[in-house]
Amino acid sequence: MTENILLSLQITLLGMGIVFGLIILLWGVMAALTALTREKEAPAPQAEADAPQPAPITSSNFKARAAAAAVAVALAEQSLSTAHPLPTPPTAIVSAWQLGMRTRQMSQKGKTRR
Amino acid sequence: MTENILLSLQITLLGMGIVFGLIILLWGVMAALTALTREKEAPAPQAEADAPQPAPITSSNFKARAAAAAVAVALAEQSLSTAHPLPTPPTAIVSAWQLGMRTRQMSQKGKTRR
Amino acid sequence: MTENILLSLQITLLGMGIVFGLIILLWGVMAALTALTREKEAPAPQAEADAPQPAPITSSNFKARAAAAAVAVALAEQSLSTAHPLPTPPTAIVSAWQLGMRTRQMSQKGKTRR
Amino acid sequence: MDLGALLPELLKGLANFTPGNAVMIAAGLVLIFLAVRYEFEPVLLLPIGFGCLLANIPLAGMTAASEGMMGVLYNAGIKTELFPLLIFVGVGAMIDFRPLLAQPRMVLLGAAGQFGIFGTLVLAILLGFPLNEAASIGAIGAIDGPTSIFVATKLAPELLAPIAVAAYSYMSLVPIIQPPLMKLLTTKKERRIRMDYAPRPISQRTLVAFPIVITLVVGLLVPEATPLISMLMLGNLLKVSGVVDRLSKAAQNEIINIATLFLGLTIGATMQAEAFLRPQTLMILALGLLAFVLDTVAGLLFGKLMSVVSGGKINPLIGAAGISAFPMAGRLVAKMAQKEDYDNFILMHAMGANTAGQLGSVMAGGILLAVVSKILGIG
Amino acid sequence: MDLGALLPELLKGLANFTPGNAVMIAAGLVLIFLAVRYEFEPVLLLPIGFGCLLANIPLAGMTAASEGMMGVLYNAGIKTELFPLLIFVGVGAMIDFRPLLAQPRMVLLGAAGQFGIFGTLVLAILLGFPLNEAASIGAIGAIDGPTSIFVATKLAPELLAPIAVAAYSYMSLVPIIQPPLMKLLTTKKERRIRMDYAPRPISQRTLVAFPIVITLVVGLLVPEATPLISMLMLGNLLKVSGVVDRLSKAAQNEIINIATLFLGLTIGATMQAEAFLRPQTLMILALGLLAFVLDTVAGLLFGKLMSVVSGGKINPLIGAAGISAFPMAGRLVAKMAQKEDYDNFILMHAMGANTAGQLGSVMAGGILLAVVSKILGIG
Amino acid sequence: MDLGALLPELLKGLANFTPGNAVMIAAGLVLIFLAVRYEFEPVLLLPIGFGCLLANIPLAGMTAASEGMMGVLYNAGIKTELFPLLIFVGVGAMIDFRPLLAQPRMVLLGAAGQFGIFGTLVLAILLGFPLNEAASIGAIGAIDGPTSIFVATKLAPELLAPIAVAAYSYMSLVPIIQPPLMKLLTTKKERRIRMDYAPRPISQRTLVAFPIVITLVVGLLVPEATPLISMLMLGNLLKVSGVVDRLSKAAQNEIINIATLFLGLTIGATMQAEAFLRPQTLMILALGLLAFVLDTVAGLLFGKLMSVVSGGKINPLIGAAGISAFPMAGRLVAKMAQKEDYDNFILMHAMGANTAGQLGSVMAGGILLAVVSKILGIG
Ligand code: NA
Ligand code: NA
Ligand code: NA
Repeated sequence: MTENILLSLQITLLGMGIVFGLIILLWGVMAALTALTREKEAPAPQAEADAPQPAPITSSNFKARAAAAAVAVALAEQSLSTAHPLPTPPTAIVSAWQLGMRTRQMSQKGKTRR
Repeated sequence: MTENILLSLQITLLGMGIVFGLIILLWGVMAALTALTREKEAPAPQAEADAPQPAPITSSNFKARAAAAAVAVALAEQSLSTAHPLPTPPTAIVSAWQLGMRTRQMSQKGKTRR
Repeated sequence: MTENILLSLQITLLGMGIVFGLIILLWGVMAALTALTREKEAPAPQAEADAPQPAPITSSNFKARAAAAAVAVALAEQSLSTAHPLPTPPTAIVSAWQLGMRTRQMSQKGKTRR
Repeated sequence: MDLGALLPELLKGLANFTPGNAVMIAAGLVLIFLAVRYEFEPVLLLPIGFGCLLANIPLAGMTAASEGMMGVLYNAGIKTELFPLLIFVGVGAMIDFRPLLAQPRMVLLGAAGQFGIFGTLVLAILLGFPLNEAASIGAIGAIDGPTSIFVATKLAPELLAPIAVAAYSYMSLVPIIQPPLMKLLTTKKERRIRMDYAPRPISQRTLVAFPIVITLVVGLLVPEATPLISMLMLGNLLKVSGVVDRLSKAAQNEIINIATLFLGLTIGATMQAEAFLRPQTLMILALGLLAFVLDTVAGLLFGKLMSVVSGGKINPLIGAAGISAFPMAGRLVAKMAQKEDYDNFILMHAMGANTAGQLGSVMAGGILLAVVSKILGIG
Repeated sequence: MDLGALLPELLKGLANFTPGNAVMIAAGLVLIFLAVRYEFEPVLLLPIGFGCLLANIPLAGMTAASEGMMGVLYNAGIKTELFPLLIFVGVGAMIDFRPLLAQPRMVLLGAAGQFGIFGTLVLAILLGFPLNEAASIGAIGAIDGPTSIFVATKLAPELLAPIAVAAYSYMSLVPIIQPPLMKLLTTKKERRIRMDYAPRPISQRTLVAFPIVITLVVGLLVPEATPLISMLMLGNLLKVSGVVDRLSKAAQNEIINIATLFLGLTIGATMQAEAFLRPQTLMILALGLLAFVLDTVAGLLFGKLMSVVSGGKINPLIGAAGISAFPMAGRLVAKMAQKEDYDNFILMHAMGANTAGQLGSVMAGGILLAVVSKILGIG
Repeated sequence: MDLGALLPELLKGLANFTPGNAVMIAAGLVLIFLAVRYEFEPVLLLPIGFGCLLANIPLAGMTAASEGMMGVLYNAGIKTELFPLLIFVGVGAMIDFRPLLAQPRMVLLGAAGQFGIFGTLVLAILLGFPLNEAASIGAIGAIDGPTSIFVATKLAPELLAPIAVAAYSYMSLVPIIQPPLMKLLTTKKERRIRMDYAPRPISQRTLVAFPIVITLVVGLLVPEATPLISMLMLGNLLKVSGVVDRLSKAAQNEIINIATLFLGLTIGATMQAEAFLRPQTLMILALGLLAFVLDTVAGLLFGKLMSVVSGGKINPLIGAAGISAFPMAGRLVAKMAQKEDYDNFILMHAMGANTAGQLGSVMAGGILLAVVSKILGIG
């Protein structure tokens, strides 16, 4: 019994160790992957780096962004409430989010830090 | 041979007996099922019981009902003529029928009995 | 080895012979098939035989036919460029083609022979 | 090696062609013709007919008994009874039990319409068939393909081909076989009877409980009927639950379509001349037709009885809808009533009786299986 | 032959009905109720519940161990592990790895959320389970149905039913189990932390390379995880490649739907009273719940650690999304954050952690399988 | 128990990795690259490439010879020939035979385009392959995946992997391989020949009769070709009959998609380094390419012959469409003709020749199988 418990603790240690090891390796792989493919398309990101700033927030486009946010929230809540077991992938939401939220988050960031 | 024939007659008797017995049991089960679930939603049927009479038939809504009937007939005939082996369920027809025909049948009843 | 080579040459002869034989038989079968079913619907083809000539080409309908041709070409090229492995059948193209091209080809024929 | 000597070898297929093959190929062509020209159950008769052609091409290895494709499918789906059961999942997802639940007494008509099963069993015994075969032939009287196939597979697999062919062919002949019987057995006055339709409202809860309760009640009382009834009810539950649209659609589409195609092909592939062309086969086809007639007659007579008992409130025609053959029989009955009186709508009552007939057929099939296998000491 | 003597024979089904059957039928009804009424993983709980009913109808021959339909499906898809793997192809085609690829460090959260697997293994050993069973119970902590089933089929098939039921039930209880733990372990201030989202642009090339590279790296290092991870990645590759729309749609529809329905039914059909109603089962269900809690706690604590290390730039809630249970956990986390601060959108981060949790779960399942089968000398 | 000692055990997968595995993984990646980047038959090359990766992950148990998922699928669908035959049902439902029926003489071009099969057989014998293998390699010249797989499975299953890979790869290389040959073998004047298109009207009756008659005629004369030709014709019958839309759509979608995915994966999973990396493989790939060239050359030369015989009314280019590779070859020919003369539309003629090539390929495959198995005394 004690032997078994010891064994199980060892398995836990070894298992979580390997899981973390593998996950960290994956991190590296993913970083390498994105880095490698970025190098190949160097010009585009470069251009993007020049203009990472969001468009200035005017009160006119704020409403539009707020509406987009509300839609995203509604979508997310709706998805949650029906508890899809095999849901449609969140891609649609993601794209909507990326379109509407990216600049928004950036400005939020400022506020949060204040 | 005679023995076999006797046996087959006995099987017929027993078989049809069980079929009828089971079907009557099913009748009871179905009645119980609808009764039980009705009790739980008592108010609604109660209200419906107060007003089972169809709306008075005026010549203006008669045409509409006739049209609905014609559509239902057409649908039914069409379905029959193509002899679907694995047909779409008759749900759609049913709903249309229920919407349009229920009050109608009731007035027909009066006529039939006259 | 030499024996094997001889055998393989014999197989080639026999195989291609049977392939051609079978294909010629198929030709006959197909001809018979279309002939038989044509006889059964004799009147229609008869009528068609009376008027096989295309409508006279006027400059007004020439443009329309040219447009139809362009569409057909575009469709064909598009299909080719995406290299469908399991493509939708070319039926749609065929019908379009038949509608628009048949008379056209006939007039082309004249030109080609000239 | 003389390749010239190969030619006769290569034409061995033609050399092995028998007159029986020719007859069966003609039969297959007739089935395909009926399917394509008259749309008699085409999703089944066309594959059955095509499978029949294949089984009668000598040395092609496309019979259900071979190790080729048809044999593989036969072992995978017919021997295991998977195909008929999967078809039932799809059928269940297409059935609407509301007309029946709204008028529970209609369920009685589903019992009467099974008489043909047992009546035919008696006749088959009279003709000298052993009990297991007679019972399988009787199962044609279920007028329900999967049930007939299920029973025959268990009791007399050697008769599967003619039984399946009869079951599906006659199902498709409903609009031809039933009307004369209806006219013969009912008066014009009876056919003109109008019926009340004041159905109880059916709650969602009832709709969901129904397939579950039916499965348990029938399953506990007639275990032999469990596979059939449970798959029918599973399909129905998938639909009415409203929470598993994906599965309901899969049942109504890919599952039933694939199972139907493969079932038809393999049933057809059992129709090899040597096995099929026997005097028995003609007898089975004749008995099957009789089963259909007996079902309809019993249904109509019971309809008349109910009409009398109810004081003329019931149109006896709906008795003919109690035979199963869902949903053709129900629609036909409604049409017949309308023919006599254009304003007479009994579609809902007929569909109620028709779904009851579907339930009754499955139960009767299970009971037949139970009784006969007990007598034969199989079960 | 006295047919009267047949009646008791015919009611044998009822006579064989045990109190255990009654209990299991009640359990099946509860599962169906949860599926239909509360939509808890209905595509799985409904078939599982229905299969459970069937398995407890005496003499019906519908248990997974029988030669009937359920036995056929069990041997075809569970014993061969085909069904869970096919489900993974479909799941893979539904996962979007862009949120994870855009923020690779999120992947760390997918490791922490696997602690429940091993923690539960220890507890199961403490409760006296042998190692193979303890490991299978631990696999419930993957909070991922196919992984749990895959591991249990390999190590302890006799426990498959309770493990599968626990895995799928608890997956569906995410919105009930996680929120209290989130509130308990995080402060309001932590939950209000907003997170940057300035993702690197993910090229099509990266998206295509990702599933291939993951398959190779994980496969070479943990061969036991290859079937699971490779089918998940295959599905993803079918989708992101953009050139095999047909196959991607087949994976997301017919393949996953059919596999899910059959998997649910057959898992349910293993829940026969005699096999299922043992004290072990209750322990397994309790341990499974604990596994879930341990996963969430470990995930949240690791989230807090990352939050501190990052200087408060990371909202610790996203740790709870690292448990797998894709995509419910990710959405729940985003919702919790928004509850505290309506303008706080961390959905993308949560989905990144959630897909990392999916990867982590599969890898942890494979590692568990590898280590335990090496110790037991199976592999 | 010393867990430290487990680590080397756990890395056994990596330890068993051979240079051969690396080569084959590279090959798999190339196939995936061709599929994704250039869309060369992606529905097949992508699964084949992915299956190849899996088969070369040591100890993962994902080879076609294992007892894992790939082995299960291999035994279920390749050994039984079910997958290629089901694919043919779908292909048949996608083919339109009207262009061929409208110009029956086009069928001759479908014979010439099969020369590569036999020419390659001779070359393979010259290179020392035994007859069964030489014939299987020749079958690559059918330029039709299912036919090649069907023949190879019967005659030389050990060569299945390279043959299938060659068959599908070269099918996708039509637009690269054929144009230079076309230009080489035809003059500009020949390529500019316009062709009449005054087709006979094809009745619905002919369309329905065609697949049935072809099945019977070919089946009776070449029983070995029956499985292939009959499934192709079944699919076509399902479509043209117009009465079984459900089945026709099932054939064109779920059936062909699932069979294609599984076929690709399992074919790929046969590409394990030890079995695949042999000098033979390179020879087979080279011979397969040659078969393609021989087919095209023979088709073009026969097209030229027909052109001369017809008094210049036939464009010899359409000979190149007689090789099968439906429908790419037909479209390519039409495009080539248009390149020379923008107003020259020979698409209908090319599609007629192309469908004839499809028929010819299947028949030639069956004849090859018949002749060779008779000589070897197998059939
Ligand atoms: Na019946
Ligand atoms: Na997990
Ligand atoms: Na060819």
